[in-house]
Parts: sequence; C-alpha cells; structure tokens
Amino acid sequence: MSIWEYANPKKFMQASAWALPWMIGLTVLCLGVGLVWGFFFTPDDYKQGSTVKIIYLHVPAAMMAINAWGMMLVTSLIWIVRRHHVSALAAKAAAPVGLTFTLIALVTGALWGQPMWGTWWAWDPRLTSFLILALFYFGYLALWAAIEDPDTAADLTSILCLVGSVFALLSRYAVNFWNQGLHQGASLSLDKKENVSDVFWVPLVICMVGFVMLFVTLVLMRTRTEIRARRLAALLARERVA
Amino acid sequence: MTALLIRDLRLAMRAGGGFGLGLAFFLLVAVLVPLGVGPEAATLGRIAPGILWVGALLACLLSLDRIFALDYEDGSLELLAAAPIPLEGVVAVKALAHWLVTGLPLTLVAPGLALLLNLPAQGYGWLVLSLALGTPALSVIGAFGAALVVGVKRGGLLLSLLVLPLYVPTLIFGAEVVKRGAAGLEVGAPLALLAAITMGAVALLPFAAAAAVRVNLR
Amino acid sequence: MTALLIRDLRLAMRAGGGFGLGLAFFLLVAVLVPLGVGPEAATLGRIAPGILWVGALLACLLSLDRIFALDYEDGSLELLAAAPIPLEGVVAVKALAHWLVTGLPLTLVAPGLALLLNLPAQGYGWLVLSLALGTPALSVIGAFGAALVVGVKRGGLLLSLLVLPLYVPTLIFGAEVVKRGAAGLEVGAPLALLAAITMGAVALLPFAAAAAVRVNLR
Amino acid sequence: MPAPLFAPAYFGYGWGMEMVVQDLAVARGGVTVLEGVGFALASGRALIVRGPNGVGKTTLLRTLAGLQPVAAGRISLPPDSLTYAAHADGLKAVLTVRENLTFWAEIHGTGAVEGALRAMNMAQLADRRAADLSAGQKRRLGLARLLVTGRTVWLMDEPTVSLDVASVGMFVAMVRAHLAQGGVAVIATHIDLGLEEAEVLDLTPFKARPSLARDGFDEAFA
Amino acid sequence: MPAPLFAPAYFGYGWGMEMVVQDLAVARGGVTVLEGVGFALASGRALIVRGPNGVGKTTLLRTLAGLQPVAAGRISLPPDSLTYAAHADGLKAVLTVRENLTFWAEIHGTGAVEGALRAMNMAQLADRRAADLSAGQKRRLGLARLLVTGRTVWLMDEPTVSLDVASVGMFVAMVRAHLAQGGVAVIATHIDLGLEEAEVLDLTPFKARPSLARDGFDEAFA
Ligand code: HEM
Ligand SMILES: Nc1ncnc2c1ncn2[C@@H]1O[C@H](COP(=O)(O)OP(=O)(O)OP(=O)(O)O)[C@@H](O)[C@H]1O
Ligand SMILES: Nc1ncnc2c1ncn2[C@@H]1O[C@H](COP(=O)(O)OP(=O)(O)OP(=O)(O)O)[C@@H](O)[C@H]1O
Ligand SMILES: [Mg+2]
Ligand SMILES: [Mg+2]
Repeated sequence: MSIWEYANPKKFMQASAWALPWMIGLTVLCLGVGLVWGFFFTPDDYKQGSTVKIIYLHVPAAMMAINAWGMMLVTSLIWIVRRHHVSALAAKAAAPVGLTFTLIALVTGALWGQPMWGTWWAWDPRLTSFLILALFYFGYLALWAAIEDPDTAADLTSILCLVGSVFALLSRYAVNFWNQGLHQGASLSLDKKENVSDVFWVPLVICMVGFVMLFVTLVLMRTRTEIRARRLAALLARERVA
Repeated sequence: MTALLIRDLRLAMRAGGGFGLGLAFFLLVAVLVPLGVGPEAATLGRIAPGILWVGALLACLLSLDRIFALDYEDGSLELLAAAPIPLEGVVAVKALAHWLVTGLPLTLVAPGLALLLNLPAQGYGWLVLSLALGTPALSVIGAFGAALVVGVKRGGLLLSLLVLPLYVPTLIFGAEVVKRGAAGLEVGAPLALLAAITMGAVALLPFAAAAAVRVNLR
Repeated sequence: MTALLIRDLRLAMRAGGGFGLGLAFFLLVAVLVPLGVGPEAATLGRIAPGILWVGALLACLLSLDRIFALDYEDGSLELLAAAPIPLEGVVAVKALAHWLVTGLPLTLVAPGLALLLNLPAQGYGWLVLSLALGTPALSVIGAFGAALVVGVKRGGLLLSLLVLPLYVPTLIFGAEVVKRGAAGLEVGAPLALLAAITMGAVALLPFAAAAAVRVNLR
Repeated sequence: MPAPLFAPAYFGYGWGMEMVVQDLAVARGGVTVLEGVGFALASGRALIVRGPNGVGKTTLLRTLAGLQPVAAGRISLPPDSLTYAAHADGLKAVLTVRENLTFWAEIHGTGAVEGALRAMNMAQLADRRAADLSAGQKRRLGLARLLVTGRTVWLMDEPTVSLDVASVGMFVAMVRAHLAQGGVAVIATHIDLGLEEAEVLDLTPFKARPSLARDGFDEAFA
Repeated sequence: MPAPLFAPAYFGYGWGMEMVVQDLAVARGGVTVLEGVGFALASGRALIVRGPNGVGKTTLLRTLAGLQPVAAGRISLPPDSLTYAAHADGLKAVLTVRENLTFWAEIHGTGAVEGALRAMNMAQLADRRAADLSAGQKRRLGLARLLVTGRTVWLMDEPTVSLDVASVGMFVAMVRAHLAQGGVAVIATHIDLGLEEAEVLDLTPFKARPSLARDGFDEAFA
C-alpha cells in the first residue's frame, strides 16, 4: 500500500476526512497554549518591553511562509512527474495560505520594527527577499486565476513554481550582496542561543508547531474544496453537452 | 450606458480580465526602484513622491490597451458605433470603467507602498488626495490614446509612447503636491492645477477620443 | 531557423512592428523620473544607475507580449510547433530577435540618457557593459514569461507581474555594477554574477519556455 | 415559427420604408473596386449580392453600413435603421450566450433575448460561455444578435459560413420572418440559400476598370 | 494542372503509407464529445468528415493533429507527416503573399512557392500584402500553404469557407493532385465538394453518451 494511493481523489477525500478533526484539534491546542503562554505568562523583555511578544506570531508565520513555498515546489514536481491531480490542487490550495502567512509576517514585522528600529520598513536583505517572495506568491496566484482549463493551469503554474524557486533563491543572495541589514540573524534558530532565555523559547517552539499544524489543516481543507469544485465543474460541463 | 459599464466591469472581473494586476504592477515598481537605487532611507524618502507617481502612471498605462482593442478585434466597437448611443458616451463610460478597475485601487493602496519608500509621515494624506484627483485624468487621457491606436495590433508600446507625454502635466503637479505636502509646505497651487487638468480632460477628451474611434473604424 | 529570425526582424520593422518603440519608452522614463523627482543634480546622479536599469527593464517588458501572442493568435505558433524544427530552437530564435530589436538598441542609447540623469562620468562605460551583459537575460526570461501567458488574451499586465520578480537578480547586479563603477569602486564581483545569470538563463530557460508553449497549444 | 415570438417588439419597423442606392462606387485601399452599383429595396424585400472572390462584396457592404467612405454615388436610407453582421460577431468569449445577447438588447433598448435564443435554437446553450461554442454555434449566436438589435435593414456578409444544412434553413426562416415584418436584408453569399423571393445582384458587371481611380486623393494627383 | 509543377519536390511522399484510427474518443472542455471513432486511410485516399454543427468535427481534427490529448483509443501515422489547416491560417497581414509562403516553405525545407502560387492562382496577387486580400483570397493563400509544407497528411477544417465556385473547383483539383501523389486528406465540411472518390464519415452515430466521461480526471471524481 504505497503513499501514492492517496493521490487518488476518492482515497484522499476519505483519508483527509478522517484526519481533519484531529488536525483541527491539535492546531487549536498548540496555538492556544503557545499564544496564551507567550502573551500572558512570559515577562516583558527588559529593553523591548511587551513588544517582544509579537515574536510569537512573527517568527512562526515567517517560517511557514517560506516553508509553504517549499511545499508548493514539491507538489508541483509531483504533478509534473506523476500527473496526480490531487498534488496539483494541493499546490493551488497552499498558495493563498502561504501568501497569508507572508502578509502576517510582514505586518507583524512592521509593527515590531516601529518600536525596535524606529521605522515600519527598512530595505534589509531579509525583509527585501521576503517581500520578493510575496511577489512570487502574487504572480503564482494570478496565473492560476488567468487560465481557464484546469490542467493547463496546473502545468503552467508548476513550471512557474520551479523556475520561480530558482530565481527566488538567486534574489535572496543578490539581496544579501546588495545590502547588509539590521534584521535579527538566526538568533532563535533551533539550536537555542544564549541571548534568548527559555521563558521565551519554549512557548515560541509551541507556537511554531501550532503554525505548522494550522498550515497543514488549512491546506487539507482547501484541497478538499478544490477537489469538490473540480468535480462540480466536471459534472456541470457534462450535463451541458447532454 | 449602464449596460456597457456593467459589461466592462464584468469582463474585467472574469478570468484574464486583469483586475488587480495594475495594483501588482504598482507594487512591483515600488519594490524594483529601491532594488536599483539602493536602500538608503534618506534618498528613498526624497524620491518617493516622484517614484510613486511614476509607478501609478505606468500601472495605469499597461492596462490602457484593453480599453478599446479587445472590442475592436471582436467587432463590438463597430456595432457600438452603429448603436443608438452616442460614441462619446461609450468612450466616457469605458474610461470610467478603466478608472474604477485601475485608478481607484491604485489610490487606495498607495499609502502602503509609500511605507516601502519611507515617504515622510505628513505626505500620506496628500499622496492619496493627489492620486484621487489625478488618476481620472490618467484614465481619460489614456482612453484617448487607446482610441488613436485602436487599429494597431498589440499597439501597447506605441500607445505608451503617445500617452506618456500627455501625462507629463498631471505627473508634475501630482508629484509636486506630494513633495510639498511631505515637506510641510503649502500645496494649494499645484493641487488646484491638478484638479483643473482633470476637469478639462474629463470634459473635452471624450469628444476627441470618439472622433479618433470613428476614424479608425472606417 | 534563420528564416524565422529574418521573418521576425522583418515583422518588427514593418508598420506597427514596434521597432524603436522600446527606445522611445526608455527615453520617456528617463525624462519622466526627473520631472517627478525634481531637478537636483546630486540626487539624480545618485539614483541614475538604478533608474536607468529600471527604465531599460520596463522598456524591455512592454514589448514582451509580442514575442508569442501574435503568432498564437494567427495560428502560426501551432504550425511552427508542428514544423520539423525543435520548439526550443523557435523559442531561442524569438528571444534573440527580441533582443536585437530591444535590448541591443537600449544598450546603445543608454549613455545618451545617462547624460539626462547626470550619471558621473566614469559610470558610462560600466553602464553600457552591464546592459550589454544583462539585457540578453531580460529577453530570455521575458520569452519564458510570454510563453506562460500566451493563451491569455492581452496578457500584457499579467506577463509583467510574472516576469518582474524574475528580473530582480539581473536588476540588482546590473545596477550595482553601474553604481560601483560610477563611484570608482571595483566591480568584478557583480559583473561576474551578472554574466553568470545571463549564461544560466540563456542556457536553460528556452527549454522551460518551449515546455510552456507546448502546454498552451494543446 | 411564429414571428411575434422573436420580433423585437416591432421596434423601429414601418411599412413602405426603402433603401435606395444610386450609381455607387466603392473603394478599398485607395483603389476603386466597384462602380455604378445601383438598386432599390422596398421594405419586405431582400437582395442577394453575388460575385467571385475579390469582386468587392465585403467592400460594398461595409460602405453601405457606413464603415467606409463612399467613393461616389448616393446611399439613402432612414437613419439608425441598419445593422451589419460580418465575420467578427462582437461576441465576448468569457460571457455566456445569454449575457452576450442581453448586452446588445439593452444597448439597442429592445428586450427580445428569449425570442432570439429560440429563433436560432440556442435556448439550451444559453448559459454556455461563447468560448465553449463550436464554429457553427458561434455563428448562430452572431445571427441571433441581429434579432435583438431591432433594426430594419440587415447587412450580412456570408452569414451561412460554417452553418450546417439545418441551421441554414433556420437562418432563411428567420430572414423570411424579418421580411414579413417589413424588414430589409442585403446578403452577400456564395452558396444558394433557397430564398427564391429575393432579388439577386451579380457584381461582376460593376467591376471598376482599374484605369480610373475614383476617390478624391488619387484624382487630385492623377 | 500538371502535378509536378506544384508538387513540393515529392518531399516526404511514399506510396502505401497509412493513417489508422482505432476506437478514438475525443474530449473538449473535459467532456467527451465523440467516442468509438475509427477509420483507416491508405495513401492516395481522402476522407470527408460530416456532421451537424457541434457534433465534434473540429475537436476530432485537432485531436488527430495532436493539438489536443487523446481521451481514448489509438491514432497511428508516420511521424512528422501531417499538417493542419484551420480557420487561423498562420498568415502575417503585413507580409506579402509570396513572403508568407516563402517563410513556410523554408521552415519545412521545401521550395515549391511558385508552384503553390500558380496552383491556387495567386500568382498575380503574389506581391499584395495579406492584409489587402479579400476573405476568399486569404483562404486561397491559406490553402496554398498546405502545398509548401510538403506534408503527406492534410487535415482541413471547413477549407472552402468563403470560396466561390471556381475556387472550390481549384481546391478540389489541388486535393486530387495531392492524392495522386500518394497523399492523404481528411476534410471536415458542410457543403458538397464533388470529390466523389473520397470516403465519407458521418460523425452523428459516434456522439458520446453524456453519461460516461472518458478522461481520467472525471472518472476519479464523478
Ligand atoms: C516587515 C518587517 C519584517 C519582516 C518582513 C521579517 C521577516 C522575517 C523572516 C523572513 C524571518 C525568517 C523566518 C525563518 O527563516 O524561519 C524572520 C525571523 C525573525 N524576525 Fe523578522 N521580519 C521583520 C521584522 C522584524 C523585527 C522588527 C524584528 C525584531 C527586532 C524581527 C525579529 C525576528 C526574529 C527574532 C526572527 C527569528 C530569527 C530566526 O530564528 O530565524 N523581525 N523575520
Ligand atoms: N489595400 C488594397 N489595395 C488594393 N486592392 C485591395 C486592397 N484591399 C483589398 N483590395 C482588393 O479589393 C477587392 C475587394 O475585396 P472584398 O473583400 O470586397 O472582396 P469580396 O467580394 O468580399 O471577396 P470575398 O468573396 O473573397 O469575400 C479584392 O480584390 C481585394 O484584393
Ligand atoms: N468547454 C466546453 N464544455 C462543454 N462542451 C464544449 C466545450 N467546448 C466546446 N464544447 C462542445 O463541444 C462540441 C464540439 O465542438 P466542435 O467545434 O468540435 O464542433 P464542430 O463539429 O466543429 O461544429 P461546427 O460544425 O459548428 O464547427 C460542441 O457541441 C461544443 O458546444
Ligand atoms: Mg468578403
Ligand atoms: Mg468546427
């Protein structure tokens, strides 16, 4: 029983129908615990004050925004190689979610930047490359919207996703080359650093897990919707000929 | 008339209608310029008004060729010309539709992009105001240009060429308003001139455009 | 192949073919920006490299949709796909034709416009060099974008939305070369990276573009 | 089919109106193609324009429709009374059949959409996007457009292109009904429509002798 | 007319080649339109495809031409042997007739332009811009294009649209000459070409029952 069986829409619908409630539960749990803990049961940072708590939204969102594109890249590849419709639709479903996370990271970042750097926005490399990522999301969604035939759209968006990923990476380095900025380095990267104490660290990790769950849940839901929509279109077209 | 407006808006919303793309382009210009110019906030802040206006102008420009060309290709334009409604009205309505789909959204998102370009705080209000006053002129002038090149296949580039010079006054006064506003100077004069240009364009150009369409049809 | 190249060039030269329009647009941007930004020589000189590159990029952009759309509309593209020449070759040739009609002239006139934006003297050489190295990439990337949207009617705006992000690395390195050159710093690194990007794009993208065209044809 | 059903509320119809063309010369690309063309149509009459490829049928119809300047001669017909149906049908691919027709009906201030749909038997295709129609179905939609304009003078350039036999029959029936209400039709075609009552005008004899060019410009410089 | 004149130097011709179609199903917009279509053409034979509007002629031809995926069944024919002539003729309005043909001749590596011009009697229009041709003349140019491709299998969708009687005769003669050299032709049309020797395939019986849709996706989802 290979994983590919779930690429069959019927199978996928059954499996996801079974999995969804659990996912939703886990998401609510993690986010609830993580955010409440983070917001209310952590001390204010001595220099940042309470603004530091934005971190619980900002970092996980930013992280997931990037990972979402990675997931789209994988599913696009699967569609190109194995022509599993579910895979293509999953990519389509993930895009808006990824874009939303991107926007959340941008907004929270900006809100954080105001107290921290005294400006809403700075052309820091990380920020810039992130903004470019947002542009890629926009283009990807626009292409999906512009093309009628679903399979054609799936193919073209997949190609765009592949090429786009390469250029997104290029831009990342180009931007680094172009300006070295003031944004936090990997100060909270998973090997925990001394400058952030566990009181911030633990709830942050929980929030990160929560955001991962949230992403998976949303993508599952949206994929199911896409599948239903696609099926509806098929049935409608069929009765049109009748 | 309303039927035409509704149809044009509906066409813009449907797949490939290109609603919201103008916005995206605006955003892109606001991102590309810093990438080219460099990140120094001071420099950016100084050039922000100009860049924002140029960006809005280009975003407008790129969607102009849809105003008439599509209707020309599928013959709708001939039929509209033969229909019992004045061609001037048709032109005006199409310009209005274009503004609703392009100029208005641009005006609304402009502050967000001003943020990217570190526009000084007191400039925001003037930015929105100047765009709200100026973009209708852009749409009408653009409609006129589109009417001139409606016969040319894929005349997008030629169109921009014809239209950009006509945009110059709007651009200058528009940018001036924002620049002074941002610097805290008084902006009455350029604002008045901007309004005057828009009024004039909206009042007169539809007739010129209609004439151009007639010429292109026969 | 040569037949195709010759035909495309000939079409570009004929009425409405839009040769030289790219140039004109480039010129217009170079004129509009000072109008919007204001005349201070110092500011202009500082932003000149960025503006010139952004201008070249947009001029290139506006002529992109002609690469495939015209051939698609009149059925030539289907016939070319069925013809005994590899589609990758067709794409490459068309990108080349686009560069000859757009990128090359842009490179040649750039110094003239640099004058308008008071680019520091020692920047001129680097400007020409960077454009000569960079514009081929713009044409090839553009051809890829055009291939993606060839099915969309009047997809010009969508096209720019897709292509501009892909232009970012080229823009950054290109502008960087000019900026450093103008400041008298050494430019080896960005120049090498710019060349690398162009090579990569020219070598690989035609295949992606051909694939996209095939998808759009069926 | 019962005429009133899809008669555009008799909008603009009136017996006895006429279309008169006298000694008309038409030019294309600065070259006079036809000259001395003349005919008169009483309301209720149809004219079938024939002639080999390139004789000037399209040019003549476009001139009659006012889409081209008249090189010489006179055309007289009531204002705002004609509509022209060429190969480009003025249809939006992304709009449905009904949306397309409704738009033209509103523009012309008539409300005969349903009737027109039935007349061209597009009823069951009404909610299909025009893009999803076959060549012949598109053509039928284009012809249905004539009905919702409520105009009396129909100029049609090869209206039966890519129509099958049944549809051609439908088209002829539609024209007959139009004539029956005092309408006028000018049809350029290569095939035999079986519209016996119509007058036939063969353009071959009116072919312009290339020697003389008629339109002002050339004259001035000849 | 003498065949060799406009035969593309017998490029790619060979007796005995065949086109075989077995139990073919074609779909448009995700809906199967035709199914169980099958025929075999020996070289030198022509097939005329008939059927009411919207039965699926265009869809079938596009599928045969490889411009659409096959929903089911098999198509077998020699590689690089076919060319497809639809309404869009792949002509550039700003290029002259000769320039247009020369381009396609060079692309296909044949040099039969003059012959093709004569075959469709375009010789005296050779230096006219395609934009300045009448509908029928454009069509003739589009058909002349077939000759310069030097392909053996011609797929034609309503090739005689807006051609006058004489031109239709010319077209039939051209097809006959093509067959005489072992070529194959599939022609979708509504009119009677008078090409007696051709086999006729009426698509009506192959209309797909809407109940079952063939392409993988629907199966998985219905
Ligand atoms: C609009 C402004 C901002 C944007 C677009 C932004 C974007 C990002 C991105 C893309 C990441 C990387 C996430 C990952 O790689 O997993 C990140 C992480 C982070 N950001 Fe921001 N950020 C912004 C503002 C700020 C501000 C003002 C601060 C506080 C000084 C901040 C603090 C952090 C921290 C601490 C991390 C975690 C570092 C790590 O472990 O990778 N960010 N942000
Ligand atoms: N710019 C031009 N210069 C010279 N002759 C032209 C020009 N444009 C068109 N013509 C000629 O004018 C004639 C009339 O064209 P028209 O389209 O009216 O013919 P038609 O009767 O409609 O033919 P068809 O039956 O093929 O549609 C044609 O012979 C055409 O070649
Ligand atoms: N997206 C779609 N969804 C459902 N049906 C469609 C779609 N597109 C086309 N069709 C139908 O497919 C059928 C086949 O169309 P096709 O163009 O092949 O017909 P045809 O035989 O060429 O007709 P004609 O003789 O008018 O050219 C038509 O009935 C058309 O309505
Ligand atoms: Mg004609
Ligand atoms: Mg057909």
